Amino acid sequence: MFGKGLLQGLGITFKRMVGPNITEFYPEQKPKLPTRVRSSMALDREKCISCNMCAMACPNSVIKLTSEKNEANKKVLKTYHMDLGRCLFCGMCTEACPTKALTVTQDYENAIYEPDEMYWDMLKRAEQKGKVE
Amino acid sequence: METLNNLFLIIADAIRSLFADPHSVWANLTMDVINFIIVVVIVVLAALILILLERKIAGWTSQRPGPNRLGPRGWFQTIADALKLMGKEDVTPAGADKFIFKIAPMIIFCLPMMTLAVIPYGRKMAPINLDLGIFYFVAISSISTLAFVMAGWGSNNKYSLLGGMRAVAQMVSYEIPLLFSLLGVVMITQSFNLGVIVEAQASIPFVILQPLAFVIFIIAGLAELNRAPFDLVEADQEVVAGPFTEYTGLRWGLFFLGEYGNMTALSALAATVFLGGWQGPAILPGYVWFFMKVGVIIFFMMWVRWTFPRIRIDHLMHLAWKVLLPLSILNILLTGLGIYIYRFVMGG
Amino acid sequence: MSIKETEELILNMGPQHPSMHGLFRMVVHLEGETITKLEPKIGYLHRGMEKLAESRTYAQFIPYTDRLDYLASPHNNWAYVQTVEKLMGVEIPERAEYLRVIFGELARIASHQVMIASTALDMAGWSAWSYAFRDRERICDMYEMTAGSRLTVNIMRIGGMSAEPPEEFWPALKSFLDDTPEMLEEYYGIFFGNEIALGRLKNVGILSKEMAENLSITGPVLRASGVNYDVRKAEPYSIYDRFDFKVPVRTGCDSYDRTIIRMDEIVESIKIIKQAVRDIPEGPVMAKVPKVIKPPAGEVYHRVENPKGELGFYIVSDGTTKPSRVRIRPATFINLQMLPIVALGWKIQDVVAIFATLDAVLGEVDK
Amino acid sequence: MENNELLKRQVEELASRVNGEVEESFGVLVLTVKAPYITETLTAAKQFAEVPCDFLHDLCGLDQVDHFEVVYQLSSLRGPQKLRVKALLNRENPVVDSVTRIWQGANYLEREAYDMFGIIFKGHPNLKRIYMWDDFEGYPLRKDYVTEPIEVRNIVRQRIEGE
Amino acid sequence: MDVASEKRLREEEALIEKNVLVTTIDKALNWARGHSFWPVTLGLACCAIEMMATGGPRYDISRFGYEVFRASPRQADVMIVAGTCTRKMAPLLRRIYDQMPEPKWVIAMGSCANAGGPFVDSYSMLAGVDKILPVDVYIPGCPPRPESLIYGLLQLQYKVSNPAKVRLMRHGK
Repeated sequence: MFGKGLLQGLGITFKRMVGPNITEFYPEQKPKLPTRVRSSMALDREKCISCNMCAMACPNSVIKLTSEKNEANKKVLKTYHMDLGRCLFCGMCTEACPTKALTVTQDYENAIYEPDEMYWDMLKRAEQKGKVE
Repeated sequence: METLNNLFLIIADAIRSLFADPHSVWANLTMDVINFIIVVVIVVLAALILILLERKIAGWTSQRPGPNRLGPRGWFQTIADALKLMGKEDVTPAGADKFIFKIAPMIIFCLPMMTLAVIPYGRKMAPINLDLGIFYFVAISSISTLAFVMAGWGSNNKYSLLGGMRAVAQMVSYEIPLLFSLLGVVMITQSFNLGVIVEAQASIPFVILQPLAFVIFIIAGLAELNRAPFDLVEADQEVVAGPFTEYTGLRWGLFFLGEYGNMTALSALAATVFLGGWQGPAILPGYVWFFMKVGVIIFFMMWVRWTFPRIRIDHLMHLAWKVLLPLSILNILLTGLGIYIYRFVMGG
Repeated sequence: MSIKETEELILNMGPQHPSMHGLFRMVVHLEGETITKLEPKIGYLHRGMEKLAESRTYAQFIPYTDRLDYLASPHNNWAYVQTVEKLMGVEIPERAEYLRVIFGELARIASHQVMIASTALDMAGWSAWSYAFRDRERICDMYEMTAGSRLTVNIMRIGGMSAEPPEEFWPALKSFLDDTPEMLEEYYGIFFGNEIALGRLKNVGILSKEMAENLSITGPVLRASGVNYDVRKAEPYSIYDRFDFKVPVRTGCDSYDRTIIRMDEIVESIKIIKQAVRDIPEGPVMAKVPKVIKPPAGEVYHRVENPKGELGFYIVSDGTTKPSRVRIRPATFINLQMLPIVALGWKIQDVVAIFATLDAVLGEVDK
Repeated sequence: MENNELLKRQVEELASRVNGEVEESFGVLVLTVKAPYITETLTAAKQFAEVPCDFLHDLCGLDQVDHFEVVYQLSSLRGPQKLRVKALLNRENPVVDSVTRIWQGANYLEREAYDMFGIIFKGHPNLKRIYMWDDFEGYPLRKDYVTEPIEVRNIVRQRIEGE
Repeated sequence: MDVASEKRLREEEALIEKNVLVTTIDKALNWARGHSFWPVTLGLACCAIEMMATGGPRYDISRFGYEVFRASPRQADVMIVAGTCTRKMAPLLRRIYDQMPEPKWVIAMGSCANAGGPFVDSYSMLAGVDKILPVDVYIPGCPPRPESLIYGLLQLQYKVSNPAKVRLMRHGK
């Protein structure tokens, strides 16, 4: 009969209307994200051996790092920058890291007002993170 | 209870009694002004509430809460929207027909106020008690077609023009079944006066006597209001926003208000003619019953909107001319037969 | 009486138009509301993916393929890495093959859900849209816990998978599979059973079998025109020859069949996933491949069945670490050619529906 | 594989007719011909007895530094036969016959090859740029195309009326 | 048009308005604006799907009153540039922006819109929409999660309701 499908549709929406909501209340309740989520990156300065593997793995040359030799003739990280404006968030750099110094983190609240803030100084970020915690 | 029921009448009498002669010209004028203000308040308030309700229902049907940040459970959301719309820049396109472009939203905003003035909100509570009530209502509400065409033509935009063309085709076609569905009720009551029609439903609302007419009225009414599934005029996915494409800020807000005002008006007419208006068990005052009935119809309209996809334009015309029109004529025929048989049985 | 000639109305739909899925523009010539001529214009999202591939190494190009058909990114990964593997002659572990099938079919379901959602949305069926998106979120969750991203998953590597799915993946997958009949019933109830939707889709936009073959159309659009052709059956890649599934074919050739065939495909995909979950062996998910990928000189064309049609990669290698040419055969780019032909004589509303049933993703069309 | 042998025999016969070369790469027969023979080759390939290669999968340009190639990937919807036909083009004057008369589906693909490589398809109904805008200069996928520096790219082009 | 100066002009306007008589009205208006951003439906690429997901039932952007996606730029307040802006699209994007009535804001969503993202080296790419539009909020991500988008919108809300504070933040306070 014509109209059966219409009534059925109304029934479904009514069921959903009185049923429970499935919304996550984001700003009040922060979601628990799986640890593999690639929302941003974090660097552990102590672990980094400045091998440049991350910069080589990166498809879009996001990472720029410089290092200098210390007295024991070991490379020590001097600067580490990530240009987020070019980043694909693909996680290839963290996969390439042999010492797991560079890791993915779940900080997704990255919105900023000024474009120059997109040029992340990873060392500074690591320090700030330490302070907050 | 009786006091509560007649609350507004008592207030009206009190105001009238402030004048030396309660039925002087000045007293009547004052009352008219007050009535006008009440109608405006009803339109604006209804629009503000309905816009939020629409968004809430849209949310609930898709299992989300809808606006809930501003005020208790988000009830101040529309106020923010309205304020924001007032603060927006008013753009008139360079190629537009300026006069027509500017006047169209005002026309559409005036119509619900004019139509809502003849609705009896309670016992003896019609702002204007017009003998040609239904006739007046339908005549006035059909002007809105003109406003859509003016908006569509005046904007000098192809999408608007297409929307305006659709508006004419759709609204003119659906006026006929809408009118014919009301005719059955008029035949039974033998009056165009909405007050008389409500009085006639003291024992039994006309929806039971005229179920077919009620269904036709709701469908044709949805089409008249350009509500989904008949929202071809402002179909987002096809003609962007139809006649409203070029409107900004408050002018567009007036269209929005007008749309919801018209929706209130049409639901009020449906409640009056088919659901018994303010008639109802005496546990609640008449006007409360009335607004509850209007609310139910509006809820149904919104529920339909968020459920159904949009109808195709040839199916729309098919529905109007080949389904609803014959059915409404059949309904008139049946009503006539019924009245004849009734008179015959009851001692003709 | 003289009849005045009517003027043709030329309407520019898009690139910013709500019914265009992305940046698609079509110039329609209208007689009233009837279309007399339609001219698709694309390229507003052309990012030069093929040129970029020539300056990236083989492994570095994998994340870029995600952004081709972003609704089914594992499929793009899959097509690309398989082409490179074919070129290098790499055998990948069994478990990785099974995982690829599972994620590929999940992506197919997700993509078809978006297709159903956007078709419904193009007809203003809001509830159908939100229900389909609600269910798609669960697939996104599964991507996320395995690969770390919701949309551009970057899940496959040359030689296997990027990672083993975590513990919680399997129960999530199971509960999703258990709930799918209910989901499909809901889509049927709200959208496919609805007379208004049927009226807009049935017998609209007929694409005949001969025309479809001549236009090189592939995928569900071809199968809805009555041609039983699916790369998974015709030239089984990966391990598709081990599964028992049907290729849904419909003969209606109209918009309705093009839409409902995706529902049939979801059912088949679920069947495949169930078999894959049942048979999946233990083991590593990554083969031993050299750190620097350097395929021998040669060229290979490989194709997979993307949710939209046949996605092909034609890679020419000159023996260095970077490909000499990567040619992407986008399915919807070629499928799009049917639009000007089938849309003639229909109304604007129908064209919106026909375009929706094509399920064009502009990321793939424009590359 | 009986099918493959049948195909191979027919392709070789065709190759001798059109001065082409046949080789096999990753299990696919590759037939290389000079550009003027392409219509004849593809028409014949579409009508191979028993193993017709009547479905055009892909058509793409290829820059081999000293010459261009147009690569046609053929197969059939009703059989496993696969064939790759390559047309060799002169780099200075890349002209080849359009195959839109044989397969209508080649329409966009040829436009794309024109857009990216500047290969001119004779007899194409509407040979215009498809991805890039009309007054874009250069053919990006040619090996000698140099991408403009970012400052030049950031200058916004003029909008064409009607867009 | 020089986008940097356009942006500065906008910010100064916002500040000047604060110092004149209309402070209270302006506060009310800013409050209203901040709580009802109506985005224009402009899905450019991958990020558009995440934008749609944000409007979907799970993330529900409507809780903030931002779900009214207007098809016509004339009725929109904020343009969420969700995806890749190519050189072919750039003048059209600018045109859509010009069609929006004041006051209006731009959110650049995802790497491509921020600065060209993965495709910045390509011949057909514009390196970020801030070359043609005054962008207010940048959301990094490829694509950003729906939560990121909501966070970005809330940041914009903060910027709209407290123009002075955001200005101070810019100068390192």
